[in-house]
Amino acid sequence: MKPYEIVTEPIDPQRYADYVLRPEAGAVTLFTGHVREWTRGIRTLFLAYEAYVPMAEKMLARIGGEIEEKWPGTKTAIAHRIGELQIGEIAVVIAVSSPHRRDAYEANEYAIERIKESVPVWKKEIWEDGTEWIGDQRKKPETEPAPE
Amino acid sequence: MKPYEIVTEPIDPQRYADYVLRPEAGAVTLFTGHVREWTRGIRTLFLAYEAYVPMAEKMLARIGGEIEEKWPGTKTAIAHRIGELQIGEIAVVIAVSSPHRRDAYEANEYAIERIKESVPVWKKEIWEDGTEWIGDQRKKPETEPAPE
Amino acid sequence: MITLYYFAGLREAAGKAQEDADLAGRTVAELTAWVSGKYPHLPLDGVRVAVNEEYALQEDVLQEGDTAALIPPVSGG
Amino acid sequence: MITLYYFAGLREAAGKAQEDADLAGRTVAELTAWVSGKYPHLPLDGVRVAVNEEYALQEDVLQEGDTAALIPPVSGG
Repeated sequence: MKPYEIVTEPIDPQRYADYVLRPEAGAVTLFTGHVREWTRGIRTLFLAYEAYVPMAEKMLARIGGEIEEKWPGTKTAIAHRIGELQIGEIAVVIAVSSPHRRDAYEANEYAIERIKESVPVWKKEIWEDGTEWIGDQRKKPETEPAPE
Repeated sequence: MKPYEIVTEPIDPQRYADYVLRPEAGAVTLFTGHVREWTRGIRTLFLAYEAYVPMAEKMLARIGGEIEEKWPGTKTAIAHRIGELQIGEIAVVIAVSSPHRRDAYEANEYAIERIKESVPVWKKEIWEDGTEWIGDQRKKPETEPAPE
Repeated sequence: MITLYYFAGLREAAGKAQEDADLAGRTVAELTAWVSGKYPHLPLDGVRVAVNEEYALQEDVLQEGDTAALIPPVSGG
Repeated sequence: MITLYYFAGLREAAGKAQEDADLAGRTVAELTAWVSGKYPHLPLDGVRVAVNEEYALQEDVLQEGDTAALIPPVSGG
């Protein structure tokens, strides 16, 4: 396991939580983004992610570095899965530990926001109505992301 | 497993994450509060929690109800462990799932704040300097909580 | 008769976890005064009272068979 | 010569994942214009360019042996 990685196999979130835990950490936040079946009444049948893998891993590590600078004392691990995913499966995991809980929440949310704006990973979805769509998930259906 | 419980055995956080996951959930946040060894240079040797168990479980369930009202579509599970805990062990776990990530972060942080102000659980610590202390953790050492 | 519970530091200071007290018909404020009179050394600062596992108001009246608990400042999490 | 990568919808629209292009010495803006000229149907709206796995500026100049990637709007997470 690398602390910042793109993986093709199912993600075990606990490994990332264990990785960031240290004796001086009082708080661990673990975020998992899952493939969602329903978005505004449209059913997702199939979903696959692709990435520009070396650049994506470099960007994940950079986000981790930004976090350790902004919230000193935190430790972070992030993984994103690519390939075909089933409903409910984990696409992304973010683990952050810190001495105090506030930092662990803030840093974790910062990570997912940064991933969504900068890490070269793309989602391809096939909807129940037959349409297929690649790219910025905020565009369809309407203004809501699917999945997280 | 109950969704809102006081337990005496080690906590497996994944069980609570699994409990809240549903096909319409795109995001799960999992918070774990751990026994921290060092707080402002003072070492914790021993830590035990006690609770007014039936009231504590009732308060945890109420916090879950508040969350489901404030953030519709979320699902929550919370457990607090009592008894003697070792450094690094989990004292509290909070799992929240929601269709969208923002709610999962906010609701999770709301839960820990509410627990810390209202749930009848008490911590007893023995510090390396020999002092013992029970009660509001914000009072010693100085203004900082230990552990989360 | 009501049952009164002591927790954490209050239990250690009172030297007991619970006792029965003849406080039915009295208010929560009167209960606290009764405890304070019986155990003058008890640190009651910031202590809340729960009646039947719910936080109670000072003016709430205790009923026969109630359980009341003295809740020192909590420190879970 | 530089190596040019196409990802996601751009790969599908271009019908290829990568190609070599004689763009050493040209800027990132010129690279985009070259792609747009060769594949007029490519949706280049919101596309960023990465050079050697780092987001590049429009005025950055490509060096012999660089790898450049067209990064459509990302949708991870």
